[in-house]
Amino acid sequence: MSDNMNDMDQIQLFNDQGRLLNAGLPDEEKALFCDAAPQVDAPYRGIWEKFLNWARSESLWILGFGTGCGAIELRPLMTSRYDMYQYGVQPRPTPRQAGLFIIGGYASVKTMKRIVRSYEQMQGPKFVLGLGSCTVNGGMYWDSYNTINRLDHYIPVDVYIAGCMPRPEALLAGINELKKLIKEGKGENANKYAENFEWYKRNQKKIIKDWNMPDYNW
Amino acid sequence: MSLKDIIAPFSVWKRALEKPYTNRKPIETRPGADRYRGFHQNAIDQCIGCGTCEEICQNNAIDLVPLEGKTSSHGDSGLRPKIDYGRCCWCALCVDICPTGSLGMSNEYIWITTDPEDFRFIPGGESKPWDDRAEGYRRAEGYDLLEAERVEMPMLSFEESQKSFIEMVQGYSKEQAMEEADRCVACGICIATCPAHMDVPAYIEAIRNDDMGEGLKIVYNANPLPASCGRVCSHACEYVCAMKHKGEAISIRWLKRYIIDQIYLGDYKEILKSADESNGKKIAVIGSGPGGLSAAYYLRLLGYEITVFDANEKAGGMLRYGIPEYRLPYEQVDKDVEYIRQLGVTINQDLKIGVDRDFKSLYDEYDAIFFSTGLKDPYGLEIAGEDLPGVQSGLDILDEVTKGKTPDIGKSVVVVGGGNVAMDAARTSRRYGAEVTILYRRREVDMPADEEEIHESQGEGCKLVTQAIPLRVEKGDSTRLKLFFGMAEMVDQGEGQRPKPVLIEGSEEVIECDSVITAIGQEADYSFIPEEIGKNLVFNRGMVQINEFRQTGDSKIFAGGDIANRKRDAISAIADGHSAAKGIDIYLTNFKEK
Amino acid sequence: MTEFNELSRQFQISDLKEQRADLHFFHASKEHAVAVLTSLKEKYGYTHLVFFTVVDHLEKNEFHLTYMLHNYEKHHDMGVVVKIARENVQMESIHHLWPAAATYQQEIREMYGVEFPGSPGLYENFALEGWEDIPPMRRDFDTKEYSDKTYYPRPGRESHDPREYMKENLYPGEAETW
Amino acid sequence: MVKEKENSKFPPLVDGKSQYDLTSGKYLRVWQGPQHPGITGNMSLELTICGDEIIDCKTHVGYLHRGFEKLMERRKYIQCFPVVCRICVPEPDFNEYLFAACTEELAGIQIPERAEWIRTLNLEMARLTSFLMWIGGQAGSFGMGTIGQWTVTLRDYMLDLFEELTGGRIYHMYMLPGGVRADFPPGWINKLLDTLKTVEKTLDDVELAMMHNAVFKMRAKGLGIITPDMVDKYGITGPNARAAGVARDIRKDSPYLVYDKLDFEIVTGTKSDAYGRCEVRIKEMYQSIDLIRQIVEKMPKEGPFFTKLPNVLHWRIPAGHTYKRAECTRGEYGFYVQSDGSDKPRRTYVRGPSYTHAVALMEHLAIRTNIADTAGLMVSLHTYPPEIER
Repeated sequence: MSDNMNDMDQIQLFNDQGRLLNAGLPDEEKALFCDAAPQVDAPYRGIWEKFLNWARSESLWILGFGTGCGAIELRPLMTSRYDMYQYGVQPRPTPRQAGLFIIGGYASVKTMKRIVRSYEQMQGPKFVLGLGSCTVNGGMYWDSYNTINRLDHYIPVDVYIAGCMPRPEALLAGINELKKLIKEGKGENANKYAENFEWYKRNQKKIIKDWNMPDYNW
Repeated sequence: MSLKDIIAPFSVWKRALEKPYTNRKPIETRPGADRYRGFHQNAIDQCIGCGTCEEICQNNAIDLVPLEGKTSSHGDSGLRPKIDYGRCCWCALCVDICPTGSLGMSNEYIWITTDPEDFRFIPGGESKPWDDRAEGYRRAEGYDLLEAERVEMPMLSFEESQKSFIEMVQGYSKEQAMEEADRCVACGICIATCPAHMDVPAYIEAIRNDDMGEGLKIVYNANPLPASCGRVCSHACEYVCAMKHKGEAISIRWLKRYIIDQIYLGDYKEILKSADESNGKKIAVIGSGPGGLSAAYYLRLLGYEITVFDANEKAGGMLRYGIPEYRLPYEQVDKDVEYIRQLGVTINQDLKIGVDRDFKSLYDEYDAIFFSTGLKDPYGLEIAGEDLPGVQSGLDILDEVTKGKTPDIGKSVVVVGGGNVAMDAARTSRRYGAEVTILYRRREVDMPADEEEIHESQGEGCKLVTQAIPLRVEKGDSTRLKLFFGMAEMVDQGEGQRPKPVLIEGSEEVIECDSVITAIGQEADYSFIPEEIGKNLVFNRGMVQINEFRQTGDSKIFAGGDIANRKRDAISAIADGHSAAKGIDIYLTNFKEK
Repeated sequence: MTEFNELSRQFQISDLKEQRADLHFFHASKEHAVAVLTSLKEKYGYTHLVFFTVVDHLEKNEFHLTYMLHNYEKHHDMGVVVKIARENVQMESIHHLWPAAATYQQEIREMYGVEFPGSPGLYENFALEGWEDIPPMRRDFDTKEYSDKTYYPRPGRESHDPREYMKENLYPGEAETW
Repeated sequence: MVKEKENSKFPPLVDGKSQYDLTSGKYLRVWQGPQHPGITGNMSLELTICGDEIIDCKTHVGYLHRGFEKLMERRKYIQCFPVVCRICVPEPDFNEYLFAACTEELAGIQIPERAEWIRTLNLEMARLTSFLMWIGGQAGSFGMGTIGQWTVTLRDYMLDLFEELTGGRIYHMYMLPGGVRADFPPGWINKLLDTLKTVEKTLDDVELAMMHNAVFKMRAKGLGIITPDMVDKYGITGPNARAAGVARDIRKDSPYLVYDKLDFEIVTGTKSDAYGRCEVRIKEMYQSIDLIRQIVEKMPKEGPFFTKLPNVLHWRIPAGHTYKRAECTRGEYGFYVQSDGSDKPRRTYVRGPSYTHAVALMEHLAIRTNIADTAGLMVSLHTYPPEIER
């Protein structure tokens, strides 16, 4: 987690007390938002954590945010033909209720800002599924001035699914893979985000030029 | 609002009785359609690594990488496509355009990973579950992005061609040349195979751009005899062309000829680079065939003073005296030679080294010597009666015709041999009205002559008898001679060896003819090299041994062409001349007297 | 083309070109463009603004503003091309003729930097947000270069040119082009 | 237009825009989208409300801006072909057709007759598929999730057909300059006709459950009225205009492909409100089914489907420019392609119908409607954001 970050070192995120600066907010709004950075939640011990992981994996609630073309294959999943409810998956309208964020392919800078905000608002443990080529290495829009190339530079990604677009079945297979990971206790990316918060935040701020939201939204 | 509006919605409750749409196990039960564009497959041995897939990919998803177990060889770059599924959009244009048809897509579509770096793989090179899947996207019949067939070359009909020495191949028009040039996928696989490593895709691109000057420049970078080469080159390039896997190779040779035909000799000066200032060093070139002229040209460009010595009346060597006019008109040889002469190369004709001038004096007078004297002495048949009048060598016939004499061949001719000289002699004889039979020891596929020469000779009415071994020649009754020959069978010689013809005992046949023309190969004559210098040179089965700079055992002497090169064609001799020029330059620039 | 002939008596327009029987293009001077559009709309029944966009001709240092109008009675399209120099470009707004034109003008301002004084919402973001470079649709903006330096393409890719690779492997020391 | 209420609590309108003072505390500004279940695709509305009534609306787009037009400047003509279909995700075929048609016109290529029929069939299937998706959204936005379950599943059956024909579910990449990529697979036509029967049957149920639903009628009638005089002003095309009684259909007015050989009438309505637009669209779905059947019947059964192109790796197209349009589900879809004689297009402009519908028109219609109705209004205009910002 180090490449070409030198030019970003001058961006200051914290003040002397280790609180977030929230530099993008107007002064009168600063008091309205929290200035704490995210914390790592240590897992519980033994069987209890296993039970929790089982419960988490069997009720994956998707955030209903169609960020890119991938959203089009989410819609059939919600219908009776594929019936994703049988896998314990259902869409939720708000980040507060959702645990799984499906990034539907490419993310333009403007959407990336909303993705970051929605992702941070989700409750941990939270998981991210990257759909298609675009989230891996830019995909079809590898040379576009307005889409990111690598999603894992901005938010941690649990599972990638190949395709453009991946079919609904591939999406389901991806969700099954994610369930397996969670049950094995490997779905720790919310903690990874908290641990490497500065790195992620600097990457995000490098591309999102008008940062007019709190440094950490929750 | 009516009552219907209240009741109607309830009527669809009937759907509750229908069979549910739900698929309980979608992942397992729904394979991709037969045409589904899923993950890539590549028949790795069929692929030649031409990189056309990389060229057409708009996502920059394909890299060409070396693959273990694959090495570069003629017609195969040794590279294989590696696809980045962080870029791919599954459009299958790479599958559509693949000239070899090795690339395809399976109908597999599920690939999940936690590590994004996994999504790069060499289809066919790394084992994947979908490698052997038969279903999946393939280019459909009736849809093709490349043209498999070449533009037909306008040619004289055989009835017409066998009546005169008019050039048979008439050359492309502008439209035809552009259309043919358009077929090229510009992979550059041919460059390695061309002995002179001409930049073929670049001059083909010049044709597409209709920029003949640029084309001429590119051609002359590696080949100073293009007017000749564009007609009679053995075109090794066309045998490895990527398009040959799809259909017919690009007519590389005739496209080169097209460029040269478009430009007058007088305009060459303005287009091509002129020779450097003279650097005072003198070099002797013996033989004005393609090897000698090529060395002379490139050395002259570097500023050396070149003197060429040639035993014949006119320059060009075998191009002029060994190839009949209907394949290579003399004015085309003149065009090539004339430009080299204009550049300041002195060519002394009718001067035979070892007879008119001593080799030793050249050795002492010049800074370096390049000789490329070619193979002039034909092999004999070594059968009884071969010294009867009427038995003559093919080369002599061709030589006589070039010199304007009418050869004495009579009304019926038997040509013995299967090489280009045999074909040329046969077809030349046809043009003097003789009935021609060609005898060859092996099968037709074994014939060393160019395919089109064999085809055209038959088209012009030459009869081909294969697996026929001449036994003896006798004086004929009604005709001048009688040739007895036996039939042969092909005996397998084990792997890697070509089968050998063995005479079938007792099978004897006879042809009555006026002439027997032998064309079974030639050997070199080194008698002009005096013993004291010759002892430094190493000879190996009649050939001079040389290093990569075409330098012989005597560091001052360089050699090339048929006497040093097993390929024995004009383009190899030209490449030799080019390399020798480079070698001589290095030798003279870096050489210090010990 | 009667419309063109009649208009050309009044306005500086030129270069009528028939692309199809139902599609013509002509050039109009910058000063007369809006007047031409107005009479096309009011007098000749070209009531539908199909689109309005810009083509950048960098090597001629020109922007070609292209207005496409459609006549529903005759089912005919008329493309009006206005050439203007690329520096400090300003053009009269046409939002008074078609309210929807304001959106086109907003986008053009963002993508090409052409100003339309008076057009509502001209300086608001359209597709981009926080854009700091030169307007991206201009031809002197290199999108690949920008993407490479901004969005970290995944490293570790390497490709070989077949001809170079074969040269290295098959004839490394031999004579080549001088 | 909603009638101006007496003694209105609303601020005065000037040029169709409300004059209000946010600091007065009377008004509230809320964002709907981009992360909102009531929004189509990825876009957002910035609403200023008074109570739960909207007094000002501003559309924000650009969340899906990928810079297609810029990317196509860097790509050869054949390389643009896989790119264009991504411009509109739910209905990619019109992009493919229009780009191919523009390229063919500029290059002077005539495609085989059968290819034209296959293209028409493909476009009509795309229309039906897209409408099936839309109807789910329209019903869902008024709380009728069941209909979405039916029609999106039907759409999936259509996608299965597309998959078998073209090799792709969403992005078909089938119509390329020169024709189409493949012929029908064996038995496909029968499958298509069977699926059409299923669609027709469900559509009848949709009419009962939706169009004759008292709740839907009450909410949709009078919502977002488009009057005929607004049509040219806002550049409104397609069913949105036709519902207002403006009989304009590009398939009829300037026929492309083989539409002149097909028998159909322009569907028009009497009043373009959300309900009227639904009626027109459902009629057009039946019409589309009918057209597909006609095509299957009338098309030549044999023949080439692709014309030989010059080598696409260095295909140069003579300088020139053209504009082609087609009637897609939302209205006029158009491509403007300019060639400068090189192997890459100099400029490609995509005219999506949502461009005017979702921005200027939506901003106008949303005023004085209810927050709860914005989703329904938005869907009734049938806008797809990716074609707006491209």
